[in-house]
Amino acid sequence: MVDLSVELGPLKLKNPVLTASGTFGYGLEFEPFFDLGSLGGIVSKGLSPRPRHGNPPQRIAETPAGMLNTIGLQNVGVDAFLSEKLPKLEHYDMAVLANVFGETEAEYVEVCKKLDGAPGLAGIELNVSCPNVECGGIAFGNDPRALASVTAACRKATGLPLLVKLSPNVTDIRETARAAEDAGADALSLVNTFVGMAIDVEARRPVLNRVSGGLSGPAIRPLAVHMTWQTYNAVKIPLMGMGGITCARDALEFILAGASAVQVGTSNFVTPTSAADLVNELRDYLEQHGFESVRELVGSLQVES
Amino acid sequence: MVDLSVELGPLKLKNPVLTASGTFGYGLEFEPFFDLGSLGGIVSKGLSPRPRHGNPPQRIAETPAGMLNTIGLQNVGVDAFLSEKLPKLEHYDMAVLANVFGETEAEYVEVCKKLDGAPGLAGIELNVSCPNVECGGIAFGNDPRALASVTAACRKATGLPLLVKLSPNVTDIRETARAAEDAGADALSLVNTFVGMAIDVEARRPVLNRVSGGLSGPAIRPLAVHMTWQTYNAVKIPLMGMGGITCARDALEFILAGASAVQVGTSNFVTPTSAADLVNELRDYLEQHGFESVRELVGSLQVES
Amino acid sequence: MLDLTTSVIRNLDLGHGNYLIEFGVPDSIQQMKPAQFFMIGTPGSEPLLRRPYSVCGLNGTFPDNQRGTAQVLYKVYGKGTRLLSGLGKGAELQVLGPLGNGFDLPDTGRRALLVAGGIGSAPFPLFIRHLAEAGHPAPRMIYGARSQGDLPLLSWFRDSCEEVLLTTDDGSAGEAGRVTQPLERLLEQGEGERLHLYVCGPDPMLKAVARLASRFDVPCDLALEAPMACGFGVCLGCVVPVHGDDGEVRFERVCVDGPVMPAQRMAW
Amino acid sequence: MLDLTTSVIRNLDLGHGNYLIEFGVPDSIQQMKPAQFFMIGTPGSEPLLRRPYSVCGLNGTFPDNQRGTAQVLYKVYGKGTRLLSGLGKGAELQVLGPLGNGFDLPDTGRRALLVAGGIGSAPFPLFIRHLAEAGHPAPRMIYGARSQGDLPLLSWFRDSCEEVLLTTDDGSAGEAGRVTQPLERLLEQGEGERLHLYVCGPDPMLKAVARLASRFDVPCDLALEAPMACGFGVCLGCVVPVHGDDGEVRFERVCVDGPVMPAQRMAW
Ligand SMILES: Cc1cc2nc3c(=O)[nH]c(=O)nc-3n(C[C@H](O)[C@H](O)[C@H](O)COP(=O)(O)OP(=O)(O)OC[C@H]3O[C@@H](n4cnc5c(N)ncnc54)[C@H](O)[C@@H]3O)c2cc1C
Ligand SMILES: Cc1cc2nc3c(=O)[nH]c(=O)nc-3n(C[C@H](O)[C@H](O)[C@H](O)COP(=O)(O)OP(=O)(O)OC[C@H]3O[C@@H](n4cnc5c(N)ncnc54)[C@H](O)[C@@H]3O)c2cc1C
Ligand SMILES: Cc1cc2nc3c(=O)[nH]c(=O)nc-3n(C[C@H](O)[C@H](O)[C@H](O)COP(=O)(O)O)c2cc1C
Ligand SMILES: Cc1cc2nc3c(=O)[nH]c(=O)nc-3n(C[C@H](O)[C@H](O)[C@H](O)COP(=O)(O)O)c2cc1C
Ligand code: FES
Ligand code: FES
Repeated sequence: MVDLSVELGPLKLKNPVLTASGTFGYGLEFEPFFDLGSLGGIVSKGLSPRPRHGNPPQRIAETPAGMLNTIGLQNVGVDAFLSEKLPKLEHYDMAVLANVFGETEAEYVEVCKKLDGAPGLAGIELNVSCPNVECGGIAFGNDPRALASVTAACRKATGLPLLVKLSPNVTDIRETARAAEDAGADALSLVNTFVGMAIDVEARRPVLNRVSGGLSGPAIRPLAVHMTWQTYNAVKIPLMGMGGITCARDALEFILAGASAVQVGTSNFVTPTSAADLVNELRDYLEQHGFESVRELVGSLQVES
Repeated sequence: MVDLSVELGPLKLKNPVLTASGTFGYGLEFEPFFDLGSLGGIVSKGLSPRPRHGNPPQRIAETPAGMLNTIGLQNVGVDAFLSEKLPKLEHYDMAVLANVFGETEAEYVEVCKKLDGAPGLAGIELNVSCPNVECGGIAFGNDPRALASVTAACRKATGLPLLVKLSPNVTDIRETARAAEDAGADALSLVNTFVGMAIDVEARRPVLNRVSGGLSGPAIRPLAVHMTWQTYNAVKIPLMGMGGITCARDALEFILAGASAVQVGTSNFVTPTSAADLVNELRDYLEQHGFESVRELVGSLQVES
Repeated sequence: MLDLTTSVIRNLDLGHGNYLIEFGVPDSIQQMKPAQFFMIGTPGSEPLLRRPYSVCGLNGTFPDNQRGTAQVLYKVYGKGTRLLSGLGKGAELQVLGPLGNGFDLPDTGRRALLVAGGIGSAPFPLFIRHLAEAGHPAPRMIYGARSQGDLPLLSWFRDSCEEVLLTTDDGSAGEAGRVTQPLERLLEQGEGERLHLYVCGPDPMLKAVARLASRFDVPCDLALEAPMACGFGVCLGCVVPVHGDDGEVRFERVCVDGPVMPAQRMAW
Repeated sequence: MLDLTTSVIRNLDLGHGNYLIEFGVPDSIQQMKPAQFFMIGTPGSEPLLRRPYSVCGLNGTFPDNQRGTAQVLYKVYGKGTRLLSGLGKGAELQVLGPLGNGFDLPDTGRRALLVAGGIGSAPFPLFIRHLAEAGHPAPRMIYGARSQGDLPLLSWFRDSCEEVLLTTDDGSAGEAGRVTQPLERLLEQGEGERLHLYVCGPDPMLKAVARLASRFDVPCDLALEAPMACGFGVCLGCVVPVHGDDGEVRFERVCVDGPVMPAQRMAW
């Protein structure tokens, strides 16, 4: 029997397959499709201090091998998450991570404090791809200093394993990765969506109400794998990789490049069972290739020098 | 009859469709497929002071709706371009642009000086996505100061229309765009390829010999369109848009977002006639929608405020 | 909700880009309500997302269909429908369903009036069967489209409805103009008191019909369309603004809170 | 060089993932040389790039093929070949060709010895016909593969060659082992003086055969494979290192400078 368990610092997972924030609801929506307990974990939709309605439609657009979204961080708010969603997930043997965002550093801290010590919560993932309203609207995650500051503040606010989810819209992701590491992150998630845009050439208008949106799906995989490899070679803390993963082969690209675990995002929409299928495919790969543990593969890419 | 002609500062084009550097050889390779004179112009493979062998194979990898390449700027060198390639293109009624790169600022200047005044050459496009060997290897195009410096130096070296081709691997493309504008560029081309990576999970090695490569093709189109729109709203000089264009609808996304002309890249490999087809499709679109000139469409995207 | 791999039984070309595709489904799917829908994917990785299609027929909806099958009526617009139209017998389909809420029967004292715009007629065959099974009289239908060829299944509807009033933009069949013309006449004649409108078609049509329904105070259910990534409520991509019970406007998901929504809830 | 839209005439399943696909081509294509190739694309936008396939047969290569057609022998590996295998009669193909240089006939005094690894036998039917038309005797062939099922067109080759020596990795057909075993024996018997080797198959096989050819000083042409984006010389993606005439190693393009290259030029 192969060993699929992995550790990302203080976060222990029974297998390295999670579902990405915003693509798996609060988990419960997938109960008709498979046993959630077969996953390593799930990451909640991004949580803010208060519920949010999100952006007006049109919110999504398909692009070649990808999709754009401007959901606008619609969510039930951290209180409803704690009272209504989290308790229903407790009996599943898997890790529940809460994805957190805010428009100010204080909002991040507020949500982290509320989540701290919540029964059944395995950790917190900070979504730093949000515009920082106090700081001219540039995303927290695109500015190493703002990123370090919000990470350090959340680090103080919670004893839970703390992951920082990096934005890919930067010149050198190693800088923001190091900033988050130095500020106390236990692990890094990467990557969030790339900023993109689609135009309806008949109407001569943007397809999305908010003009631009976040690109996800297979199209971005080569970019995300590269950033994972760069980051793996730049920091010491463990990584959670994502971006266009649809099957074990895709996931293995991230694992070989240095990710200790992976998240499945957009693929959940297309094939609701993809994350669960991936766990089985990964097991098969390890067995067929004679590996005892998936940990042997993490960062094991062979590069001639 | 609709008017397809456009002007990018001093560069006048009979229509807005060009072929992108590195994807169209030196033009002659496409003579079997269509009349090169049907294009607005072509951009040569990147030219260096001396011929270059390029990188060892494997040089390309397919990815979802895209491809990675590490051709490594293999080229015949500027002298052979001037003596062997350019003269054969002279009798075509279209603009020939020379794409130029170097490892040092001096190399850029050297090539620009040689090209200056060459009969039949319509302009120069600087490929600034090359590692700057004097400056720690970070690409010229990812550092606004290095970019401004190389642009200003080339500006002095040639009286030809000077385009700077921006790298998309930056946090905010408006900064490099403004740097190039301020340093004297007549127009901007955008975008070059995104850095990506593919892994062979059976061999557990990178697919590409040089580990990472440049991602091109339809996968990047939403990202490139967004950068075109951002740049259009940040600079006054005209833009040449590209990234994943395969047909008139794709080209129109760039034009509506602010590009005065477009370049067709990877699509030339898949459908050798795509650039020529695009000219016809664009004419059809204008006729069907009752536009007299393609210039009416440039940047005409309607965005609610 | 099932995610099933099934195969095409037949894919009838009805002309003018309209097709009726039939595929095998298990018994549980036979319980589907009209205007519920499937997310259907074709083999291969392009397009990335599955596409939503209403259930058009099930066992017995159409006289010649096979037991254990479902039918979907579709029109070729882009990548997804073009691929679908190319599939022959035996081709594999990925089908997720049943999805959404579906049409309810009209209250006693009211008769269903179906209003369809072009391919928007897709959910009505199953609905017509449901009405018959529940002992309701055959409904009337107002069926509009751009042109004669854009009225798929017209002769079936003529056979199955009490009456079908036609409109076409170009006058090539029925009255020249929009579905709202005959509808407005009916309502002005005071028929509204005995009617329940069921509407499916392009957005501008839904809006125009909804305005009439509100003016004449007729119950009106709309089968909405929206771009969808998942179809089962998790992507939050398919929302429309609606009036909440508290009077505030909020976003609801067409895929799980719809696709059928009472016209008066819409906050367009 | 033509970029033609044509359609599938038939797509024969030869078992074990091997197929022979036939499509219509104009007369000019009938001039193709063996080991020249096509870039073939299937409808739809996935996969992005076309795939290279050797011409396997033309008018008259196979007894039952139709006039004005070409045949390609292929094995299902990934996306592109899987899509190809799903195409039926009438399906559209995008075919660019003829591409590359192709095999030349052996010099007088030498006989062709064909060495094929699995699906690497694809260019040999047309070559065998060319040899016959030029009055050369039927060639000998060494045909190796992993297993019995991976020897497509074997009975055709048996009918058309003087002799076919088989090897399989698992011993399920012919000698257990690699093609280099019977080849080495032949060369050790001094046959090399009268032979010209034509080789097509996976890279490790090409390298092993090239080493033997060099050791015994036999002329040896390799039909190379490389990942290709364009197939007509512009992307520079398909290069291999070769010894230039000046002795220096440089990169040449498999698609236009090959796919056939003399073994001794390779700088692997
Ligand atoms: C709940 C629901 C049920 C549906 N039921 C059916 C059904 O039973 N039969 C059916 O044919 N369709 C139905 N649709 C619409 C159907 O999903 C779309 O037509 C389909 O997604 C088009 O996919 P495509 O890949 O062919 O087009 P795309 O490539 O996605 O789009 C191509 C172009 O066509 C436009 N377009 C796409 N769909 C439409 C449309 N419906 N009307 C006008 N323009 C459009 C797009 O904006 C785009 O410009 C339903 C939609 C929903 C939300
Ligand atoms: C000049 C030339 C002529 C060719 N002629 C033929 C021919 O006549 N018949 C034929 O079947 N093939 C031929 N090939 C190979 C053929 O192009 C590939 O098999 C094809 O590109 C595979 O495409 P795919 O999309 O199915 O696989 P991909 O999705 O591109 O690859 C899937 C996986 O299979 C591996 N793979 C792909 N091709 C091969 C291969 N040939 N051997 C081993 N592993 C492989 C890839 O590395 C990848 O891991 C030729 C190649 C060249 C360069
Ligand atoms: C519809 C949608 C909503 C998302 N919402 C969030 C979110 O709330 N918080 C977050 O950190 N990331 C969010 N993401 C980003 C994903 O978690 C993930 O980082 C990204 O989609 C890349 O992975 P993929 O290509 O597998 O989808 C969202 C993505 C999509 C497609
Ligand atoms: C094989 C290949 C080689 C390229 N070589 C160059 C080059 O020499 N100089 C340059 O500026 N851009 C080069 N590019 C980038 C293209 O010109 C273009 O910017 C990019 O491919 C995006 O456009 P596309 O998606 O249409 O291909 C190359 C791209 C490819 C695919
Ligand atoms: S389509 Fe995903 S929530 Fe409705
Ligand atoms: S495949 Fe493009 S140069 Fe050979």
